[in-house]
Amino acid sequence: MSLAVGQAVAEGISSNQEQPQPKLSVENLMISYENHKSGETTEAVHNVSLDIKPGEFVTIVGLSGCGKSSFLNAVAGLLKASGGTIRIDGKPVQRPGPDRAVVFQKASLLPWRTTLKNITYGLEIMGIPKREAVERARKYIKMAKLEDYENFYPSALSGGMQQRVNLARALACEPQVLLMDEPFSALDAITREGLQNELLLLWELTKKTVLMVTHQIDEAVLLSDRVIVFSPRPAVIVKEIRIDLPRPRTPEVKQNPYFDQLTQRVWSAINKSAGKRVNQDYEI
Amino acid sequence: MSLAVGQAVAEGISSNQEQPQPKLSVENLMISYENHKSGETTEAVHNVSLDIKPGEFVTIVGLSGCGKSSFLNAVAGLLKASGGTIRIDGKPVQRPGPDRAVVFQKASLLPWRTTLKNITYGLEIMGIPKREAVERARKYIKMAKLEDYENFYPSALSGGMQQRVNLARALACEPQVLLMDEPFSALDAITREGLQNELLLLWELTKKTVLMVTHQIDEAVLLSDRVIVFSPRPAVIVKEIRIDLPRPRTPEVKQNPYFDQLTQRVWSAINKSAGKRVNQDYEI
Amino acid sequence: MTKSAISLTERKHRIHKYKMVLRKLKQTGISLSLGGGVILLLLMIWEIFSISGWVKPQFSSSPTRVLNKGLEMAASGELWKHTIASGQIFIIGYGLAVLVGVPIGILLGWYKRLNQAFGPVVAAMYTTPRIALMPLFIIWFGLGSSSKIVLVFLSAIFPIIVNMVMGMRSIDGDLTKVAKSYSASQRQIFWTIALPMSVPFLMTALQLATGRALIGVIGAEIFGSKAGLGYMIMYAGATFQTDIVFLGVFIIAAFGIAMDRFWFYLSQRFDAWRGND
Amino acid sequence: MTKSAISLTERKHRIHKYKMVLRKLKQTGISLSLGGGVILLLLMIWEIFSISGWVKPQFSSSPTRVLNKGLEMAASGELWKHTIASGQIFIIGYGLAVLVGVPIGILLGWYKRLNQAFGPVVAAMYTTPRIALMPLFIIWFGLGSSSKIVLVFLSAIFPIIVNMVMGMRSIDGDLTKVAKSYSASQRQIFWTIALPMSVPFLMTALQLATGRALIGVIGAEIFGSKAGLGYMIMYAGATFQTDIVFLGVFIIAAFGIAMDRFWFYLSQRFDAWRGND
Amino acid sequence: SSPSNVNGGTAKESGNPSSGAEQNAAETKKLTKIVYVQLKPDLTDIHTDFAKENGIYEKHGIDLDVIHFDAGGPEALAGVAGGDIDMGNFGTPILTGISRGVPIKVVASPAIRENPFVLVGGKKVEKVEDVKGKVLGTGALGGGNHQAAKNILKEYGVPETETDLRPAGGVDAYLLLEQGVVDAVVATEPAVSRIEKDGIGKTIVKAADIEVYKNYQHSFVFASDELIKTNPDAVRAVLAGHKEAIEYAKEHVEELIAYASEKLGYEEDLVRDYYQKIIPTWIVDGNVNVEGTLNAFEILKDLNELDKNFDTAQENWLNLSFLPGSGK
Ligand SMILES: Nc1ncnc2c1ncn2[C@@H]1O[C@H](COP(=O)(O)OP(=O)(O)OP(=O)(O)O)[C@@H](O)[C@H]1O
Ligand SMILES: Nc1ncnc2c1ncn2[C@@H]1O[C@H](COP(=O)(O)OP(=O)(O)OP(=O)(O)O)[C@@H](O)[C@H]1O
Ligand SMILES: [Mg+2]
Ligand SMILES: [Mg+2]
Repeated sequence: MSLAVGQAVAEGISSNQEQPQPKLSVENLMISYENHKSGETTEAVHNVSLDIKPGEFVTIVGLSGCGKSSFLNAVAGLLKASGGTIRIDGKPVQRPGPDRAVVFQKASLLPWRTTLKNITYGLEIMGIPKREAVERARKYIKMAKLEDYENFYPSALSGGMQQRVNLARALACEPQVLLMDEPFSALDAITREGLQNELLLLWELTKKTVLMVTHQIDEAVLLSDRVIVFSPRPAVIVKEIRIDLPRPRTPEVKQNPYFDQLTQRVWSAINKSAGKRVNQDYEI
Repeated sequence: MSLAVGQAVAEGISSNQEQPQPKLSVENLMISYENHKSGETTEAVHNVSLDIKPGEFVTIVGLSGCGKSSFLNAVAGLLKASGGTIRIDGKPVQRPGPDRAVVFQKASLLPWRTTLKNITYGLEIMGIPKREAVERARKYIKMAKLEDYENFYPSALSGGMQQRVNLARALACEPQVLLMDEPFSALDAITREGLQNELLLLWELTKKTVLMVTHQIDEAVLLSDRVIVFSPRPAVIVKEIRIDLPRPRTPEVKQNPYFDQLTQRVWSAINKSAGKRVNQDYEI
Repeated sequence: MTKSAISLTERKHRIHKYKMVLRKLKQTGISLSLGGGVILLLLMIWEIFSISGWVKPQFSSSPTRVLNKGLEMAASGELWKHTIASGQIFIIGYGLAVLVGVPIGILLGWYKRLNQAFGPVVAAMYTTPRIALMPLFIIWFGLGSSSKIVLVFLSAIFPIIVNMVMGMRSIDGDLTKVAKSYSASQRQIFWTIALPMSVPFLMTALQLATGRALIGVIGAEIFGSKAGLGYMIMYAGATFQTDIVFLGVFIIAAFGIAMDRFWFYLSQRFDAWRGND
Repeated sequence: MTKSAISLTERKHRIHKYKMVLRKLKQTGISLSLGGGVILLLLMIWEIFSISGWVKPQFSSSPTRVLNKGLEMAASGELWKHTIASGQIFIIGYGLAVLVGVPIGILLGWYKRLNQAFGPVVAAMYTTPRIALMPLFIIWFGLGSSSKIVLVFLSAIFPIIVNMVMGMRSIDGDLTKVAKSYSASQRQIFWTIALPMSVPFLMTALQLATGRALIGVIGAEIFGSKAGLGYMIMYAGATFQTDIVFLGVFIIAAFGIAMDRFWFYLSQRFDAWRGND
Repeated sequence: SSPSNVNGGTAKESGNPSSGAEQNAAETKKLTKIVYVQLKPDLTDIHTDFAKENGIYEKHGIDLDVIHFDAGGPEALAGVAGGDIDMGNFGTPILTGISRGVPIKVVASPAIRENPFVLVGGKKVEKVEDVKGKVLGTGALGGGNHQAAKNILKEYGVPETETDLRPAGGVDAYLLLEQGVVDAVVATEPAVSRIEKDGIGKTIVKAADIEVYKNYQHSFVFASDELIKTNPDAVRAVLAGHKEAIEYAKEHVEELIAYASEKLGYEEDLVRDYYQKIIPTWIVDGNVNVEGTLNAFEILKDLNELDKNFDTAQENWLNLSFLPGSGK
């Protein structure tokens, strides 16, 4: 496709956009953990800068343990960075705010709350009246196909269901910036595609800014405007790949040969970055 | 490929093998949960029978919440079935035993134990001398690429690392029957493929009997001898697909067109079974 | 959905409900009969000992003697007078201890610095023998009910504080993270995360405090009382009326058992989410 | 790896170690000075009150008077006599309470039926006013140290039992499942899962029991003692030697504070795995 | 009670030296150990300790092991029932105990046997009737102090229900009155003297002066039935010791004053005043006022503190055969 090939030129290390103001702007972010006992430090993220435009959908991929969750948590304001700044709409943020909502890697549901009450949790905190909260929650319960499990406690939900509650909880807050850490990892292909589709629809409608971590390259390509590839720990950005597939997208876009091309590109970027770690035995 | 086509005929609902004795035999298994408060019951598994030969690698796939984990937990002896029998080597089992080890869907690490001590946990329980336990654990730590994190507490590990510890803990026990619930779901593609490969090597060497739950169809096809497709809840077996790709397998087998064919077959079986649940909106 | 289909579902549902109720009754029955059985057994052994004459009744009494005394004193109305007097002291002292102790425990558990500053004072106070300070209490608070309430309060508050401090300190970081991610205020984190998580600690606190408060009531009524179970026990003890001493002890113990089971079932209720096994 | 490279890493490591030690010292310093500061402040207020003459020294004493008395009695060796006498009772009574209470609490928490059977008895016992039963103890156990040890034991054991029961009951099902999946015996589950998980409850138990045991020691020594801090306090109380009363109270409180901080730091140690924030 | 118990059982030959002072004596003579109980340390019987420290009891072959029960008589009598206590002296709980089957007998009187209690009024109380509607503090519940208060009220026709009668346990009467916790208080010497000296209150009525206590004995020395049976000589020796202790104290008053004020924390002047008043009234021979005791039984019966069925026949509660001078 000529369109696709033409766009492909735009790809490369973050080109300076003349856009007015990024929604989320991360500058020279450094994250390291200190073990108070042994006194050793583990550097998780090293000097990462990243600008995300309003309404942009950005995905981070990288090896296990490379620092993706750390990065996301720092953006969420849940982790104190050891250096650098994070800005939302130009204002530096250090703490969590109602402008952001997080889908955690672990479901982290409140075990004493039912599905419904877990999903209204964020809304409750925000002080939204109960009726409205329940109404909103129901919408996302439906989206997550959990209608039958509204009154189940987390301990009675399957792993995938728990993850869907976790997702619905964040979506229900309808934040300006959505931060998602492997939101679909525990889901089967069909449920996953269903939710991907729902997410796409939602995003097209509301144009939220989204930062997502995933291990599924096709998922990254299907959903996002840009895929960021992190190096192994400490994470630095080794590649940014602009996904210029036409919008609105539907799962059919996967049939597009350019889709495969993009997937390959992400794949090889990860592979290259991981090279130093990958064992000779199972080079791919 | 003629071979592939020829083999494909063997596929279908469980053909009665004339094999002497299955390693693991499940007969008319029923699982239902009761909510003590509301008094409602949730039927998770309905009358499932399944025989697994010694050294066979069987994978279960199915929608989220269909009853896979329940099934696995029942086989592990962690869940009381409401009907049916489970036999190991012909002997009915109702409780966990050292002949089986489980990779849990949630990592479920002991938070007060370091990586190394989590991995030696099962060995400790089995009464294996400390030195030997540590030695064995180190082997699997290496396999899971966690050498640098031996002395980290789970809270200082990334999600994927935790899952790898969970996997290594079960492998270190070197059980006759390995039960794995989505062991690679939180891993990036490269780490995942590395571990899949290690698992393949290990399995070829030791010929353990393996029952695995996964959402990755290519993973199921790559690793297993048979793929079992569960219906949505309550789970019944809707299809068994024999994976007659040649052994020993390496990731290259994915290039084999018959691999794609098998994948498609699994895919469509899941799809068909899920039909009743899948929303019209995103029919695939 | 035909009418019969609905009624079938409903019938099923009802049957299940009945089953549930029956099962609960059965469970409660087993529980009560087990607990009651052990106590009855102990009482019987006691009775046998006392009938056999192995122990002297003037110091050991016997269940039937206690029962007779109890009926007699209940009939004369004297028993109620004492029970009500003690009940008032208990309720006020215990109530205050809960109202004050829970927040203090939470604050000390929540803010590390506060704990560092006031932990030692609290420790000093809960190891201080109250009985040695009773003369001071009497001088400060008089011989009326104030000094008794203070003693009950001080007896009950420390298990509450200590348990709540530990409860707050063992709160799951993951869930606090969730709350924080929705920019919950400290107050909200407390109500939605810390409190539900520390329910087992709170229950233990309330349970221990009940026991302490009851003992505190008895201890307090030695001083400056004109009625109350403690007064009754002490007066009877001083005049070797062992039956009355044990009657008082029985009433306290029975109340203690009732409260204990109450906290037990309440904590079970709060644990419904833990699932069935 | 040249020699200089190694030494560089090592140097870095050492520097970090020093930093860590310094930080720890600083933390401990802050903690001690905060806690000590508050106590010092209270003592100063007390001293001022007593110097100002607002309160009469014969019943309010003052920190300096107590200190003087303490030095005097320490010099004469009398203080040690009492402290050692009480210490023995405390150690034996408390030790027994821990040895017996922890397993009982665990069993009652672990086996539901046992709890149903013996929970009420335990509740009855921990709400029973020990002081009313002291005559019985004296009859059964004599006036020697046995009856005192029994009283200390009974004072300390119930917070242990109640806390351990609750600790056992709030154990994470997921981890027990892991243990079971490796066919761990009940014993192994207990040692590897239940005990580590109930550390906060155990710590609370030990902390509360320390306080109760100390109070028990004092209470026990009222009866037929010839030495011990409780005897000292009581004798001094009866003979208007308020300085000695407070000296005794101070010693107990100081010991209580030391134990409290000990349990606090110990529980912090056990919580190392909770991560840094 | 097992004989292997250190304090246990009845008095026994104690060859094993227990403390330094006794060790010397033990070398010359085997001492019989007697566990002897008193309530809280007090001027009324501190001379016993004084005499003991000066070796009076050792002379009689007795190792007098004095233990104090601040908590009161009942626990002390429990000690008798448990077999730990051989002898002791305190007030009417002895009679109550005997009536309810505690195996002891009255064997003598201590130095002071009268009712020692005094109703002291504060600023607002001039006469007994003034305590109506006011707080009247007493001693431990069921103790002699409490009884005295009730009887004084009765004598003066003040219904108990019209005053606020409150037991204040071991709290010093002086402090109670001075701090205004009570309006009147029932106290003993030397607190009464102190109160009057400091102008905090004044004596309203002495219990010993009211009708019911006119012919009355309050305090007793008891011995356990077990000791009486197994070692009557020891009882005799203790009572002989008591007699000599009183005589010794009389002869060494100044030393006694110094000893008591140091041990009990009173000013010497107060103690001197007290002894000057009281020593002349001391009973040296230990004789029991039988009629007064029977009266005490009656009073206790009226107060509902005695077992109603108790037969006050002398053999049930008294054994005067061990008094110095009485033949075997
Ligand atoms: N303890 C429980 N109490 C009640 N219902 C339960 C319990 N555990 C599981 N269930 C229900 O059983 C069904 C099957 O759950 P299970 O965990 O086996 O699913 P699964 O196939 O493993 O799903 P996933 O892929 O999402 O992990 C679900 O509907 C779930 O709600
Ligand atoms: N609390 C902590 N203390 C110390 N080290 C930590 C802590 N949390 C994370 N780390 C370390 O930081 C590194 C990055 O972890 P992070 O969770 O960000 O990885 P990730 O990219 O999300 O991995 P995964 O894909 O496996 O979830 C890891 O090496 C991990 O060990
Ligand atoms: Mg992560
Ligand atoms: Mg599952």
